[in-house]
Amino acid sequence: MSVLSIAGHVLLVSGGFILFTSGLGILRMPDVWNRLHAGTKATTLGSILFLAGIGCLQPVWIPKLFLIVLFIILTNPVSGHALARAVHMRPEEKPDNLLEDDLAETGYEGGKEQ
Amino acid sequence: MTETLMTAIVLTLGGMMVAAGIAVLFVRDLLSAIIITGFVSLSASVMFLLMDAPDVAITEASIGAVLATMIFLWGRGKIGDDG
Amino acid sequence: MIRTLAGLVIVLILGAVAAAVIPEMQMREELQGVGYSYASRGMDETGSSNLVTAVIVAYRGLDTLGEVVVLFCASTAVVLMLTLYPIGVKASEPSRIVAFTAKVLPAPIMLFGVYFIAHSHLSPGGGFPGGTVIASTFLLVMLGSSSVPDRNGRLPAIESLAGLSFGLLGFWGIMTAGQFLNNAFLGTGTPGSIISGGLIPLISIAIGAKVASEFSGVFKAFRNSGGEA
Amino acid sequence: MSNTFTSILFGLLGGGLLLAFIRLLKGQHGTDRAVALDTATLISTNLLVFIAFLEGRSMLIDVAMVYSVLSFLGVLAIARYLDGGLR
Amino acid sequence: MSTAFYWSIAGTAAGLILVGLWGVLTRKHVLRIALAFTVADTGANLLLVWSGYLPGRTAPVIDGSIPASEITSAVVDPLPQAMVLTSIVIGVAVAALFVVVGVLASRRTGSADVRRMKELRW
Repeated sequence: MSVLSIAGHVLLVSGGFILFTSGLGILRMPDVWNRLHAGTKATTLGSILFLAGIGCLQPVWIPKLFLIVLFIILTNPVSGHALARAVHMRPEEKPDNLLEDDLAETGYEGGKEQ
Repeated sequence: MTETLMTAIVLTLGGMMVAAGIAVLFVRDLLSAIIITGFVSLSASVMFLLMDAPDVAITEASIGAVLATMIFLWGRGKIGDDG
Repeated sequence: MIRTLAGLVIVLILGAVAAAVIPEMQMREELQGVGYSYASRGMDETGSSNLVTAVIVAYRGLDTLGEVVVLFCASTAVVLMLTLYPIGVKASEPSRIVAFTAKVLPAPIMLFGVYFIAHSHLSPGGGFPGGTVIASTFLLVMLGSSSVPDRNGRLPAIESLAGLSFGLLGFWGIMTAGQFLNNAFLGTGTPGSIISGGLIPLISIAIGAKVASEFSGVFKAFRNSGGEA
Repeated sequence: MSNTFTSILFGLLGGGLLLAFIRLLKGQHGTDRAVALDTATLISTNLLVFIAFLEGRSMLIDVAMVYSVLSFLGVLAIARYLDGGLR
Repeated sequence: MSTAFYWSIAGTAAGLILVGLWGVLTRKHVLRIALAFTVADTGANLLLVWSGYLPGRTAPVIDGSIPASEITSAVVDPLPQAMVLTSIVIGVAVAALFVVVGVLASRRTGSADVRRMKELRW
């Protein structure tokens, strides 16, 4: 086994493990804000590691894999941001120990849900 | 060996799809039903790729994920949950 | 409740019928009939590496033309009804990050769509998926702005031109080779290179433009119907 | 690529997908389900790439490319709807 | 070995069709019926693609990995895939028409309950 192959296997297993952890976090975390952490950050890291592992095992595919990674890096934080903003629309989800709420102070209010 | 794995993946996906199909009918909120329908379309796309139909998988992903979801969201915004 | 149970009984009866019928469809080992002839002759006759595109555009091109007409009727009905009976609620402003994304990302995504259309004879993809990908970029633009009605545009012109060019390309086949949508008269080229497949790339472009403009028209009608009230 | 390794990876990805799906069924509100859908689409993007890798044909990656882009659009549409920006 | 793989796909497709049909028969909200219709549509597409699937073969896109003399013994049936490709696009157009008609009808009757849309009966 070459160095590249070993690196690929390690990256694949770590990426798969992090993706599994994100699924576990989605299921087990207590409220929506915590689930957002698991659902957006962990999946981004896990996807990058997993696709890098595939790239180590199949070096010919690297351009397409790089495109996928680029799109995930560009798009996943945006969808996480939009989801967090949507969660902020629900006042009953506001945690008890909240010290500061900058978004509420800006006077932002989207449409209320019908 | 790979066949066994593929069978396991297909059984997992198929069970999830049928369970999601039943959940679409019985979930309270219409918005949740729309989201679950999007999940059915996306897993159908994985299933199409498993059946060696990449063209169909691309079409199902683009249409089921975006266009159908968007149309149903628009309709729910106009009607609401009542009735 | 009684409704649910009655429906369940009907569905269970149908399920029993399906369980009796579906195992009769034996698992095949070899291609047979039409599928065999498409697979064996498709690449030589049409010059397209992607056999699915060859079937859609060349062998079953007339059916695809009819299917595009059905799509045109459905989208026209949607747009017409929404124009006649506008129904609307106001929308909110997007956040700054979403607005910026809606400015930056449409161009690469549209490039994806163009890639799928232009490589329809080489790789998975084709006119229908490419067109929907392009239409979804308009959706992204719509998501990144508050809904302001916009009544003018050239979408109908693009739609009509695409449909017209589909028909004209078919009639070109009649004039030169005596067959509707015959695609071999342009020369099939070497399969696998970008200029190959005769008429297939051109017809894919027509289908892609038509699908993209139709779905964009539907989205635009959705957006415009939410302006007043 | 040994068989045990492949089955471990399939187990990790499929297990993550299954857990996210359980949250998709259980979630009390639409936002919970939207977050679960986001996670499920990203896990299945990786699953698509892995299936393409096992088949060994590079053109199957196109499916994963378009899937990653468009699932983002679907989740963004749902989030904007919950936000009130899409009426 | 591959028979389990093969028949489980058929079971999934049939299950989706039956579940969607059940929803169309029993639900009352217009959009819920449209959603059930979409689920049944997905199941029908799966069943069609499954009918052209041959186990152990590869996708019908020919590149360097398939020798040109062995095409007919290496690829799955391309015809059902082509049919399903157009069927999906038609399906979403029909769903859009369904939703718009439902929205307009519910505006007229003042509720989204299909039992009250008497104008659409014949």
